[in-house]
Amino acid sequence: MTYLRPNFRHPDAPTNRIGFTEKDYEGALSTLCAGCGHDSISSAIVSACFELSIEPHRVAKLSGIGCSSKTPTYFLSNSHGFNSVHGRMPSVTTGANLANRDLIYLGVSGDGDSASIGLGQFGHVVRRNLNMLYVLENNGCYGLTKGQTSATTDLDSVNKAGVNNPFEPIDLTKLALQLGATFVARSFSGDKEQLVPLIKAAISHRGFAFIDVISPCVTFNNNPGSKKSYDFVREHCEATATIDFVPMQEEITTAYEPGSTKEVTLHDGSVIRLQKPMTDYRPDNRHAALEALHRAEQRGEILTGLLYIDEDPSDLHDTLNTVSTALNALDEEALCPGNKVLQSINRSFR
Amino acid sequence: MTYLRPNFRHPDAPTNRIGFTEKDYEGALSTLCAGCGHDSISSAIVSACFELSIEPHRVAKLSGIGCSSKTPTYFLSNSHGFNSVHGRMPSVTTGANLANRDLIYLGVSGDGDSASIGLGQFGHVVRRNLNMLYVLENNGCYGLTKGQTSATTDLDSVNKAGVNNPFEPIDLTKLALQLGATFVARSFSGDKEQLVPLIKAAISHRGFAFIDVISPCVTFNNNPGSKKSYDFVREHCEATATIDFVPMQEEITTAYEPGSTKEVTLHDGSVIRLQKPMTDYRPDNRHAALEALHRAEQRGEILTGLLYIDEDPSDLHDTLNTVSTALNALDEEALCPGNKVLQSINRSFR
Amino acid sequence: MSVVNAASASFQSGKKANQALNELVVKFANVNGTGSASANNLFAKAIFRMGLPVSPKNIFPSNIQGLPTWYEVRISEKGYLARRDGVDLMVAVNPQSMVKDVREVVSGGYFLYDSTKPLDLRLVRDDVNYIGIPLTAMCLQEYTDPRQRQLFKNIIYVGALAALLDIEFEVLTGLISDQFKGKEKLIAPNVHALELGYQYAAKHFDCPLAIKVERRDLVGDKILVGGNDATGLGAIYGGATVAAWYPITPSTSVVEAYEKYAKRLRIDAGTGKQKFAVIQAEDELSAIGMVIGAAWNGARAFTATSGPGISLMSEFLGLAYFAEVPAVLVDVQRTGPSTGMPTRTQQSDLLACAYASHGDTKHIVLLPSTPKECFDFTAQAFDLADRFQTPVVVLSDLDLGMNDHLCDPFDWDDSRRYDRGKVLDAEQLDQLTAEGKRFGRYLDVDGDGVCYRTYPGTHPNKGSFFTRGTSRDEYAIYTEDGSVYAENMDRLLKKFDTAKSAVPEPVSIPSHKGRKPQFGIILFGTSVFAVEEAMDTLADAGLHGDALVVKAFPFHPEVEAYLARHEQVFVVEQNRDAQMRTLLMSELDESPGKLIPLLNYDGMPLTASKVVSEIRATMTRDAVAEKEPVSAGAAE
Amino acid sequence: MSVVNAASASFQSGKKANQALNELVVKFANVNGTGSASANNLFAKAIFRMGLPVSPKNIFPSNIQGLPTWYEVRISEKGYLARRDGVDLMVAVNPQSMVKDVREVVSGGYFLYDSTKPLDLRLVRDDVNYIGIPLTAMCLQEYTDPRQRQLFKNIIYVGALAALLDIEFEVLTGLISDQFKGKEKLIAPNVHALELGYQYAAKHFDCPLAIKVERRDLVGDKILVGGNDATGLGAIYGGATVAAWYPITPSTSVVEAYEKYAKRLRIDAGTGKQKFAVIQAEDELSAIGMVIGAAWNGARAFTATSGPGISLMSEFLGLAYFAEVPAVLVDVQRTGPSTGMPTRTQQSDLLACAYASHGDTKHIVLLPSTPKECFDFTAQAFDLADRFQTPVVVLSDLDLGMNDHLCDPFDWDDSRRYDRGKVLDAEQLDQLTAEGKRFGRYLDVDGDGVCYRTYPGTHPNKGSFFTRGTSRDEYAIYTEDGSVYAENMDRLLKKFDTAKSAVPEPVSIPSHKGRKPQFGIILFGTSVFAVEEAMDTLADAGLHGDALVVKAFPFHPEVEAYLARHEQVFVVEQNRDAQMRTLLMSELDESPGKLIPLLNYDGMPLTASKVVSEIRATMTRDAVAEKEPVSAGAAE
Ligand SMILES: Cc1ncc(C[n+]2csc(CCOP(=O)(O)OP(=O)(O)O)c2C)c(N)n1
Ligand SMILES: Cc1ncc(C[n+]2csc(CCOP(=O)(O)OP(=O)(O)O)c2C)c(N)n1
Ligand code: SF4
Ligand code: SF4
Ligand SMILES: [Mg+2]
Ligand SMILES: [Mg+2]
Repeated sequence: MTYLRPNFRHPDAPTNRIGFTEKDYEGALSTLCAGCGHDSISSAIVSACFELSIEPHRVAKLSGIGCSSKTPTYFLSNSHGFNSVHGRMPSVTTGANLANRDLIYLGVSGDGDSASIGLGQFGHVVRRNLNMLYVLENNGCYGLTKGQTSATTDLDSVNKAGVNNPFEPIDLTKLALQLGATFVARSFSGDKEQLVPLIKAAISHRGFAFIDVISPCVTFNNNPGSKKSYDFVREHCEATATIDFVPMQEEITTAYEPGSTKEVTLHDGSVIRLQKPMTDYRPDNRHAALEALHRAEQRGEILTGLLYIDEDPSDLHDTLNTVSTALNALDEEALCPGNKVLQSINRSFR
Repeated sequence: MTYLRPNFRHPDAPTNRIGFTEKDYEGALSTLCAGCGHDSISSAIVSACFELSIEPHRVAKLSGIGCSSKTPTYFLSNSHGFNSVHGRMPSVTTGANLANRDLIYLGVSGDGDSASIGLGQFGHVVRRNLNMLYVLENNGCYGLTKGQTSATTDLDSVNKAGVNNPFEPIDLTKLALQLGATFVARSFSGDKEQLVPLIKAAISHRGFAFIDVISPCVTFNNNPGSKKSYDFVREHCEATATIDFVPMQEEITTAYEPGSTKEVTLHDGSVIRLQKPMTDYRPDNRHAALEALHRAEQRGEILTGLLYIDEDPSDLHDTLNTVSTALNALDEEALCPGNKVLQSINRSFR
Repeated sequence: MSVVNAASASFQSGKKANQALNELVVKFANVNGTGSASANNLFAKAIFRMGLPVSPKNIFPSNIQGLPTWYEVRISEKGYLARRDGVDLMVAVNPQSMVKDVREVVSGGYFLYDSTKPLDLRLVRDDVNYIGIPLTAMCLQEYTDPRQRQLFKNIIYVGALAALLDIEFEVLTGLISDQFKGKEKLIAPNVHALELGYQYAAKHFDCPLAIKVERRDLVGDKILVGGNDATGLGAIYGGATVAAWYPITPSTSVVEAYEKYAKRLRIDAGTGKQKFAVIQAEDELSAIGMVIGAAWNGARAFTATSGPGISLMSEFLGLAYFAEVPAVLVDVQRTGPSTGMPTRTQQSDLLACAYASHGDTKHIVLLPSTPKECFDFTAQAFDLADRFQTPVVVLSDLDLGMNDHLCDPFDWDDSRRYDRGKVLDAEQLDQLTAEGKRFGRYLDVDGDGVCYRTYPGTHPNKGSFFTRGTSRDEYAIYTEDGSVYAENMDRLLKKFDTAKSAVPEPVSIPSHKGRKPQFGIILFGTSVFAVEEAMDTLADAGLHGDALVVKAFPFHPEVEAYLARHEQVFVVEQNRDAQMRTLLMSELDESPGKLIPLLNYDGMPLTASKVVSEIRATMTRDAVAEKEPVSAGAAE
Repeated sequence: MSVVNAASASFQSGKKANQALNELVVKFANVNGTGSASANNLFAKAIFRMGLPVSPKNIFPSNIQGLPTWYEVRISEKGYLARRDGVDLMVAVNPQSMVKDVREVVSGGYFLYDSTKPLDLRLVRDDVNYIGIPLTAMCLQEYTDPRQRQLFKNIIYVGALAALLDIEFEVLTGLISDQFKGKEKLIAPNVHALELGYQYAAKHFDCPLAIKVERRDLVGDKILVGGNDATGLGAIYGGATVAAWYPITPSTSVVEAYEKYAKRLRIDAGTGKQKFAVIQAEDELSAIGMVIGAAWNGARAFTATSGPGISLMSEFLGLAYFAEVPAVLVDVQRTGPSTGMPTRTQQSDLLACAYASHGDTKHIVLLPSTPKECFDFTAQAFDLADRFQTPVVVLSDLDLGMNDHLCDPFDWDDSRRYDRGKVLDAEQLDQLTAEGKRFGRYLDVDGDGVCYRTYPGTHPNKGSFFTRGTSRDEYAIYTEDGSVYAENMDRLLKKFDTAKSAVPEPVSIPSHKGRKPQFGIILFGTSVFAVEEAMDTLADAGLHGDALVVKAFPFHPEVEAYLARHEQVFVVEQNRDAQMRTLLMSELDESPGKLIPLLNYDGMPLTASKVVSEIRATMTRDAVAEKEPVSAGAAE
């Protein structure tokens, strides 16, 4: 079901420093719903990697399970990818990174994948400061299993099945800050102007970089107040009780200035208020970042942008003091102590 | 291996409001190491329940796996107990509470149980505001499996196997505050004066109450600077490479005034600095509590006492709008809609 | 016949056209997310209301929008409900899958397509009849809202099918009225769309076709319902008050159904409060933990999951087995392992459920074949779990759970009381003391391996005990004594043995006209539809067998008796590794030579033809072998 | 004899005293946390250094301090290493367990106790010889530091045993010197304590006793080592660079050993940096996830766990099976299910490992019997995992892993190269293109079911693929096509079949003097010690059998051949549910009637007498049955 894009390459397409066109960073055709925020993120990843002139095959893409976790198929088709099991991308990425410190690790996850089943692994990969970019494609619901609430769903929002969410959402940026993440940012899937530079910065960061990307699920994330044009159709679907009609939607895009607040209307008519910190906001204080998040929240705003960065962290390989050669590149020579040593070990057992 | 205490009851032992003596709240003889902080916590639980005049059988004790999780055997022998599986006490307690809202739920866990394998369940039980007391018996190590570091182990401390801990500890009080816990406190196992009232308050709280109790593992939690009297013996054990010698230790107790700081020397000679907030500290602001924790930490102090309380929270039963009768007390009459209704349901399938 | 669309002028008419009355397969090839499933369901339900046995299968992709999806409807007045290969009429409105779709049509069958654009010539087969309807064009003309354009396309083709297959139009309008009760303004537009299709077909083609339907009185009071709905309802009737779950296809709709019915039937009249609690856990480990906690505390609790959840729950299942805590768990199987094919069916979790967990463990597993059994077995599962103080798995599958099945109506004996098993209340505890006896949680008082328990909070100073997953004696006191451990494990086996006669009995399918069976068949779950049909076909070919539909693990004594009566038994199952066969050998010491595996594991529901061909091949081979014995002089 | 302590005057001397040379069981009953294990180990090692086969078993509780703990040492110049019932000399220094301890002494045996306080008269048996040594009093007098008082008590009784059993004192002092190399100041005090004990015994009792030891030359170049140490070392030699684990008894010391050796042998000489990474994960799910991630990325990685970890890892194991990612997993089994008896041994995770995960899965399982095999099989596990791109479980148990075993020394062929399996590098990928071929991750190019893989980062534009646990085609492209799924599952079976001849071969134990065997025995792991001894005993009684020690799953063809050669085979295993027998039936279609389960599951290592009595009972019963056939007229 995964279609490979036609391999047509435009002769005048601009190339980057190492001679690749943006097309070289693309993946298979997406099978997500039309207008899904996750697709916008994939395209931001493509742009960021192109602009950074990364060799595509030096990236490893890892994910859990969910619509979001499917996306690594839809970018960087010359990279190896690993769509693992639900909620466990962090551990798989940790192992991969330990095996070969020389690649770039790009982990993609959903809010269900990270904040529900994966909360434990999320907390611990942060704590270990694994050198990776962790992209949370946060749509506040379970897309792939048809719209249940997740742990980041807003309080009192109503899902497709008409169930009201009675729980406070978990804000993973706060948790990441609390647990010692060395790069924490938030953005909006449709805000390429903000998202692409953040991804670039995160990839360049030598340590754990977390980006919480608000990414609207056009199909299931419907807030209650919504009174949009397709009421008739919606009622129709409700009556038939099969959630199998997904109207075609357009990608939601936005752009706004640092220091400003922007209201973004989602497909269902609900509105979120995104806020970019002032240009003089200095993301060098973990505690201040938590403060800023807290204040924005009190104003009903979602603070976006780079919230915190520790510019010189020590990553897991530093902590473990591993050799600079990738562990997967060591051979018998380097690894096997040989029979002579073994015989002396035998002596210790006599 | 669990010995029941001799059933001798002193005739003049004081009784509480409902006629029980403190003995009636005790459990089987502990099989923990002499001097283990966990035993002090058990005794504080006994005192608190006695003083609150709780009917012992109206308490349900639940735990995970670990030395800490064994302790429910050592108090309240007239209560049902459930020593479940490692890291999953929160889910088992959630189920138990849903089944019968009328009992008092006392969950006991260790730092390995809660902050390592159980981090996800911890986060989610907090978020659901389950009406329970969650006692974290926090010794900063894995006691039962012989002294490995846990996620709350101090940075750079060295365990019995000589391994240095390179990771920042997770502070579960902060996490609990962040995730919306409605009662958050910290104490020290040996500070009965502070601990007993906190347990009483927590039991009386109608919602999720979390107490992080620093509880020294006299056997495995040895900090590096330690140069105490039994060096000879320690070296002896190191040389034989079997960690099976556990010197007899005394319980560590302490007492100090609100607003003051107290240095407590642990068995290995290392020192921790406990701090009680001033009497005018008002535990009614979640954000301020996080602030206070942050400031104490910066001073190298461990803030103890009641950090935050929401006096009128809605617990999970409120959220789910369940009936006031315990669900486990409903019978066929209340639960089974009967054949007539079923026949009308049949009609909807034709 | 003029079924070829005039617009695509190059096709010729006058091809061979099959004839069929009330025996056909209609398949819909759509794109998911376009609202086709409900339209296709309307079609299936109309057939059902015409008194005809019908069996719809939704074959959907593991994404939300934009990928090929199919809906197969088998109509059979003979009453065959299994999937059948070969499509008599294909409604092909998805260009992505058309190449494949056209191949599936039987020779002489029909291919209905959207003729707004001309058909790709490469798709044209000489032996298939093409029916072009300009669905998109009709919608463009009729509707302005793009969403309505998409949605009503499906209703239009259902209307067309009514004309083509001779479906009673009033049945369709009746269904529309029922469906939109309370939203009456939606009725007229839907009926209008049906009429559009009907009239287009009636006008352009010789309606009805030579394949068609006609009212019969063959479904009686039967119902058409999905297994997951039935399971959710069974949990209501069985008295479940706590449902903890984590979403996973194809089990999600079990708890959704439970909640739907609970919100209707379990609201306290006075206060409006809920006599149940549904909790979406953070994962499967938490979900089963909640179930165990609730059941330990005396509530009836359950979870529903699929394979990955079973794997994650297995430590907890071992705990419940050893600590003897009831738990009801519904596993709606999908194709495994790992994430597998989450939208395809299989029976490959059998071993994982029967023996879930490390250490020596065995769990009760119930094996429903129909929604009716989903309802009955789920309700019964709570009794069994309470009675035997152990996990009980209701093992369903995607086909059973998510597709509608024709089955007997649900019924409930109002005099039935829940069997809560051996639970002592305060009075009984006092009585024990009066008799000078000591309560022992794990004392085998009755010699059946089942002990007495108490709920927390029962008595101020009697009956409390400590539950643990570590070894303990008969009084629930911790011990590491090896013989105590071994005796307890033996008692657990005895308990499992006691359960054998308490689980649902197997159901036998006799041979044709009571002929002496030449072979036996053992099967379970949704394989029953294919096997029943296959037995008829085989009997027609002179091959007579009987069959036993196993309904539970541990095996009821009748399973052993059946095996003893047969020399050769086909074990039909929908997995690769012949898991039921392994269970039969290991639990009943049955000879492998006697048990011939008959396996299907491509994720599609089993067909009768697969069963027929495999049995026929074996029987023929054996017959040949018998006739041509190894020549006397042959070496060993 | 004057072994009865004068202080407790009421005991009489002149009892029957057994005689034994180099064939005895000495058991120590202590309290845990008192440092006894290392003293007891000193005792065992001294026997070993006297050239005598010895087999120590540490039987410890699941807590840290204050509960009864035992240490059993079997000395056997015949070379029997199994546990043996009946204690010849009990060193009983724990009042808590004395009642039980005294019962275990054989008639005519010895009971050494701390006579500081008089012995409880109820503990006195007429047929046992009591040896009182005032251990506490001696320590009180000798040491001031309470910790030294406790610690040296153990060394003192070892000294006393030297005198009583005639252990060469220099061997003990030699061991002390070795042990405290680098901490020389500790040597003298230890030797002093030994002397204290020695002299007390020499002075108060007729030393040596009638049971005693004498130097032999029976251990050759053998070593005395625990299986977990060997496993950790095997991982070093096998080239593992990533170890991710979560602590759990009894597997903890596997990764601890790996880390210990790695810190010695895997430090880069120039930089002091580590050529390995050990990571204590937050739980078992994370540990196996890390292993899979690392192995996917081309490193050799492993984890070690016990039963509960296997349960938790099973979803991930299904992923690795299906996605074909190598992974090495050591399961040191303890008594299950659930938390079970974490400090007791068992072989009850066999099925859980062989079939781990929902869906159809089978995993390679290696079954070491000795530390030497732990070393060899662990190193080999990495080759097998790479070669077959699938999880490999090294299935050990507590007895093997945590107790010292006498075994052949480790050795390594320096010319041996790691078998990294079918991995294409950049050059080979270019070559493929040059040949006009397309790389297909799941293409069965060689027809053995094993495909070619590439590591991430290999080539700028060739060889990348997407790994997933959902269905995909031969080019790793996602598909939900049922036939593609089924073909892939069939190929996985073929791959498993290919593995049969690559796994370690079974080892046969011939019958005595080549006598025609009357029965066969199939066994695995630590049951080998008891079975070897039992075969001798049975042979003495005229019952001749041979045995096959199975070393791996899938079964090597030789296992099937062995079964074919025998009519009656006892399947010896240390679990309740006869899990190996189930595997034999289900994988080899072996007849249940032929396979007689011989089970031990109380958590203690199997004894020869258990094997002997069960086999003898069956054989006698069969013999009787043969002689008395059912009378001709009897009804069916
Ligand atoms: C162990 C396990 N449990 C449940 C599922 C079913 N499942 C698949 S995706 C998903 C949730 C996805 O939500 P999220 O991570 O937010 O991704 P989204 O689809 O919203 O992008 C679930 C529950 C699974 N695949 N595995
Ligand atoms: C699934 C599982 N993994 C590992 C273990 C082994 N285990 C037992 S207790 C424990 C850690 C206990 O640490 P903590 O919770 O801090 O309790 P403490 O003993 O320190 O009080 C571990 C890892 C287990 N019982 N179950
Ligand atoms: S369901 Fe939601 S998250 Fe999934 S692809 Fe569609 S829009 Fe995106
Ligand atoms: S090991 Fe530590 S935590 Fe466990 S009982 Fe002993 S002192 Fe307490
Ligand atoms: Mg989501
Ligand atoms: Mg701890």
